[in-house]
Amino acid sequence: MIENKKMNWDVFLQMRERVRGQWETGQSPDLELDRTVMALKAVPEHKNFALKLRHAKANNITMIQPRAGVAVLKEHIALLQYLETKGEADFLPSTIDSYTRQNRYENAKDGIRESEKQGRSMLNGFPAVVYGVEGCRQVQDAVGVPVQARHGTPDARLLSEVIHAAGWTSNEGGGISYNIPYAKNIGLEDTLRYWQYADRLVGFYAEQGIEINREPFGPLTGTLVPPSISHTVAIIEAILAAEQGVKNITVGYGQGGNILQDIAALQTLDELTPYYLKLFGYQDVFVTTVMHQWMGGFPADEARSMAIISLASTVATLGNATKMITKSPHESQGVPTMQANAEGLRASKIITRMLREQSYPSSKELQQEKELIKQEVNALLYAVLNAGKGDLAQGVVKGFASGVIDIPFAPSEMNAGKILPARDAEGCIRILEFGNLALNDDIKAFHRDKLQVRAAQEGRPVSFQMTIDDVYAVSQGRLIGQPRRKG
Amino acid sequence: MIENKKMNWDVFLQMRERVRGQWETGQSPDLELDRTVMALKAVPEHKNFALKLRHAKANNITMIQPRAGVAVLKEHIALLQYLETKGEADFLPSTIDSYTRQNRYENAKDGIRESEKQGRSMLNGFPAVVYGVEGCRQVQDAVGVPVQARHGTPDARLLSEVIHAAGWTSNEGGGISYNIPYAKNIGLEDTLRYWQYADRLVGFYAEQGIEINREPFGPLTGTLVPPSISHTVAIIEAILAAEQGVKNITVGYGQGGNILQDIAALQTLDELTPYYLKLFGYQDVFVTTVMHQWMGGFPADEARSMAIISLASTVATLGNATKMITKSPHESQGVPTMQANAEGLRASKIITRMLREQSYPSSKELQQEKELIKQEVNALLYAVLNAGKGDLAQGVVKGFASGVIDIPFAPSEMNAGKILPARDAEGCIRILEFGNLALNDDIKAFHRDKLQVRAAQEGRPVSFQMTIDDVYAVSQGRLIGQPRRKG
Amino acid sequence: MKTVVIGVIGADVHAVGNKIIEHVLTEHGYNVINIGVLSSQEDFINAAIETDASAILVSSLYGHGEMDCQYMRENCEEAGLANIKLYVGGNIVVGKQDFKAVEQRFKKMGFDRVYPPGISIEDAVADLQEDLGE
Amino acid sequence: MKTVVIGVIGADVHAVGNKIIEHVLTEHGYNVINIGVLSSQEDFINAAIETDASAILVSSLYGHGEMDCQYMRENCEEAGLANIKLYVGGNIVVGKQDFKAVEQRFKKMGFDRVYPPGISIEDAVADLQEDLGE
Ligand code: B12
Ligand code: B12
Repeated sequence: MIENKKMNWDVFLQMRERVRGQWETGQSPDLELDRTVMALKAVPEHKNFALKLRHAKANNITMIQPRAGVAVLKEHIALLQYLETKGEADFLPSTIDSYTRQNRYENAKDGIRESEKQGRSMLNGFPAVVYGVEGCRQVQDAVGVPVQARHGTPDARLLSEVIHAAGWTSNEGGGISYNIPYAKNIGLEDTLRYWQYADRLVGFYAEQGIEINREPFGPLTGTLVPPSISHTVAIIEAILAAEQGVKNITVGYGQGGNILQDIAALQTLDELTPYYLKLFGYQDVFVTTVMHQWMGGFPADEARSMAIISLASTVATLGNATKMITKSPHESQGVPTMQANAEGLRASKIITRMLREQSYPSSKELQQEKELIKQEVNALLYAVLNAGKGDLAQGVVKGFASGVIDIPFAPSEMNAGKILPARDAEGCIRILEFGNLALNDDIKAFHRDKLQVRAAQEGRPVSFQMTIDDVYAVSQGRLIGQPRRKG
Repeated sequence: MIENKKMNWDVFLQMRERVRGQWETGQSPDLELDRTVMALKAVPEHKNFALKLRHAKANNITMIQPRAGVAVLKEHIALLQYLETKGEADFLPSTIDSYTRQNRYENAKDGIRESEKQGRSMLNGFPAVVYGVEGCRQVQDAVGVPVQARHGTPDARLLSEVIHAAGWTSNEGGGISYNIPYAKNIGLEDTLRYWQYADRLVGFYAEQGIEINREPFGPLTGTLVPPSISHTVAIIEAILAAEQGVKNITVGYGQGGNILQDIAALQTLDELTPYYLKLFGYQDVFVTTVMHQWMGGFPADEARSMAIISLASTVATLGNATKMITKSPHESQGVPTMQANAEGLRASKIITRMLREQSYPSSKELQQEKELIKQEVNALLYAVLNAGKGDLAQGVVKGFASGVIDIPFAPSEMNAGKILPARDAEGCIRILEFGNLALNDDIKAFHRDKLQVRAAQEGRPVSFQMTIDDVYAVSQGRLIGQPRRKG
Repeated sequence: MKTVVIGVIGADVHAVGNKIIEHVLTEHGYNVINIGVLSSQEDFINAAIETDASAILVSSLYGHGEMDCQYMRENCEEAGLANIKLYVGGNIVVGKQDFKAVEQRFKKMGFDRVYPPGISIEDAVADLQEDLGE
Repeated sequence: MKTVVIGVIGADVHAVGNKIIEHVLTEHGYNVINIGVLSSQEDFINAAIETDASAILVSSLYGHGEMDCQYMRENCEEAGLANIKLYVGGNIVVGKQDFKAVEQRFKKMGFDRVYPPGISIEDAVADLQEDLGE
């Protein structure tokens, strides 16, 4: 039975043997722990993700990071170098391909071969495990800023081993956030354990004096996720990571679209995460926030997409996010060219620079929205903990099963999938159908009232059709979905 | 001696004869007033600028309008049609070329010929007077939204006659705003009189039941203009126009860069203009606001330019501007292609749509900034009126001469040119050198303190170098100019 | 009532469009068999056989569609689904590519209809009606 | 101390760059004669003659530069300014054009140095020093 307990080192080491056996590159002597520690200690400060985040937060700067990854190593390096020089990326990613995410390394290997043959990437990301420590180290050495693995991998144990051994000082993911949006029928017990492993590894390095950053994936399904739900997941994953010894955590949030709600979300995320970490007994965890530029469907038009990217940058900067994950004008079309990717970065960067000294003043409305989010997070966290009879990891398994915590539009069968979100008349994301979500009646009434106002304005009932309209809205150039005209 | 007095109709008619004689197209029988009234009455409601603005304000929508104009009529029409269909422009302009602005119609005619020969526009705008009522009517008939003349013409009397006769229902400009930033040694007495004429014409049409919009040019030199200064000019021009019988006025403001100051500026402009109009006895003037996207130097990079365009759109929409003048990603390079122009429009449009239902909440900081602007405008207006011994038009002439009202970076010798602006530590535009500007000591001290904070942060004295750095800053991707490194 | 099988092929987990397609096609009167995300060709084919479906609508969003869809027509025929309509849509290749070329590649693979990004399911209902009869 | 004439040619009123050019060149030790905006070729030439200037820096921002600068070299020579350096910069043509071609057109007209948009005056000081001596 899964528990929120620091993994015993011997158990870890035993598991590690099996993990290294999952694929040929796991056998590399570069994965011996004495070597990996040496490799990580050799990473210069400016290429350490965790330390650069500390610097950014101290100076109140919003840093930018793209998504990027292609099948062939040489191309991947060229891509990252381009994004660093022409896109002014503060942090670099290596977005991992979907076969690797599903541990289908053989498929990934085929994908590399096919890509080399066709002269274009047939994979939607960089197959880090297939390239192994050696390949990933080439990536690390080729660039001047910290590198992170970004993926969506339920079982990222081998991947985590490989990337850290290569000197990559950050890893995205978590037992919930890389399961519910990214899998169909993998149990939460399993993914929680896989991610305890990844966190324990980072905790081990922390014991060796090496600070590595971990980032729960904030946006979840990227589709109309109410802030309190993604916050709850982020905080839970932060706590689970802290238990394994992680000291540097970035919690995330996907831009919702209503500026005030987004600022309230970013501020509460930054306030609640350290608060709960301390409450659960983890005193010395350094917390930063990351905002993801709009994670739902983008418009096909590049000019419109650039506008959304810039709006997102405005929100992230005013909301004091420490980091922002950028999109590109090709978002609705496909994996961007390096040029399009850099365009998104440059647009983002100028906004973060121009607004660096500015802030979003406090107001009654902002305080109310923050208060609402805090109450909701508190209720959800309490319900999860309660479901686990005091154990958070157990609570996650039981809580998702019963639906006291529930994520909209998720593919996973572990998720109740009963709640439905929709926008209110100002574009804030509210909840229309609660399923078994652990919110009290006052809060539910608040959501319903808000949606009722919109429904009245639009002369239609509150219904799933609203949700659908909202899912399409941004790609059609609106925030709030319009009722379709008849005929 | 110029006075703020409604022009006597006979005086107007006499002047009109001379104006029509300025150039051959002035002789057209289409300029007989009975014909022009008929032509304007035939303009359908949806193509009437003034009425569409009323509709926008009632529905709290921020409408968008580009700048656009080329030398050859056929190309100009194609351009406007493209911006309407591919750019979703709510209003269309015809930006007038610089020769026409200086009444150098012969040069403009040469420019058309040369453009036809070279197959590209050699003029930076549309030479409306050379094409006359007939040509302008073709423009009006070719598009589905209202058309406005946008220029920078100190003496736009003939131009105004021609465009209104052709059914264009809005005209930009004013005796101050189309002199000080647009001329070197034309007297304010003259330009005030020229614009009294243009306003009187619109006032005449109002008497015939035809509502025509007038828009003082808000941004002035577009370069670090403190809001209170451009507001004062806008309000004065609104009053002068109202005296001549204008009933539908759009006052303008150029985005400054600090969001809070910009919102404060837009709100105060919308509050103060009707307030002063009523105070001066004009009860039935309908007022709207227009925000100009960043009017200073743009970055060379198109992605960065798109970001600024989007940021501007965010501010205009949250600030409830009724209209926004858009820029293009080619801004720093030259007059945009129609494609680039439409890109700017589409980016602008999606932001105005996405944020339509949102607002910028009130806060202590916002109220303070608004209060400051109001106090300053009040002081400046009072000083101008006082300089004219109670006559506003006289006051303008005397006030600019003495420098109690003063515009930074203006080419005109009528302007004292003594004040220097610079940004404070948050990026708000403040005043560093006051010259003779009619602000009291408390206000001056406030500005100086604000600049001192920045100076201290940057470890340098408050100086003109700061102003220069600020002039360059946005084109270099910052809002606040950085001290150059030595060497 | 015509039966159609929908799902998302390969290692692809994009679930949003899939849920909406189910809703919209059901509203338009189809009997929708939704096999969900992470579905293999076999899953599609088995579902089509079991339910005697008239069409299979393959979604692929994540970019590996070209590899995941290889030999799907052949596999259908082998399984005895001789006349079934095969549609594919979403973001079916990696990156922004010339759609005409992409369409050809997928038609060569035996797909009857191929949709570019940005097409929503509502836009395809007319095609379905034409191909399957109202 | 070398004397240079600066100004903005034609019907052009863009004053900001002009004011900054005056300030920066003065700081770099030049005797700057600024004839301001809305200046004709004659204004430039007369100022250069009167002050025995070594160079004329023409600014044109508004797009009509190509027409306003025609025959400027010939007019200088006619007025007896045989060896004067002629620079032009700003946004000297209408629209975003290939700069190489633009440069050639202006060089053909007799300009010694031609600057694209986005060059600030600081970037040109080295050229001045080279052409006029420190
Ligand atoms: C939301 C989203 C996610 C969410 C998905 C959550 C979930 N589980 O559903 C998350 C964040 C988890 C995610 C993950 C990834 N994503 Co994603 N994602 C998106 C995004 C932004 C929106 C997709 C969406 O929901 N749209 C709204 C729905 C309603 O529209 P739709 O999906 O397009 O479906 C409609 C139509 O396409 C059409 N349609 C679909 N199928 C079919 C079939 C037929 C026959 C017909 C007629 C019509 C049709 O009808 C549907 C309803 O109208 C898109 C980009 C975009 N479109 O803006 C990228 C995008 C699809 N993702 C992409 C990628 C690469 C990934 C990742 C690999 C990596 C990453 N970027 O992190 C992982 C993949 C994980 C995996 N193994 O699959 C790429 C695919 C690239 C490509 N093809 O070249 C895209 C295009 C983004 C990009 N430009 O890079 N993603
Ligand atoms: C501010 C501005 C205005 C203000 C000017 C106020 C004033 N009186 O000064 C206002 C609003 C009044 C205005 C009006 C117009 N403008 Co204007 N304006 C600008 C803008 C946004 C910034 C110019 C600026 O001040 N830059 C800051 C200074 C410091 O830089 P700078 O002027 O480029 O000068 C530096 C360098 O170019 C260089 N430099 C300049 N000259 C020279 C010469 C030499 C020899 C050298 C070495 C270097 C050098 O050094 C300078 C200092 O570093 C530019 C676009 C841009 N750059 O983003 C358009 C722009 C110059 N304007 C333009 C136009 C068309 C107009 C108008 C005709 C119409 C309109 N759009 O409304 C009118 C013209 C009126 C007239 N008769 O001249 C166009 C010109 C188009 C073209 N060339 O194809 C531009 C490029 C905008 C555009 N893309 O359409 N404008």
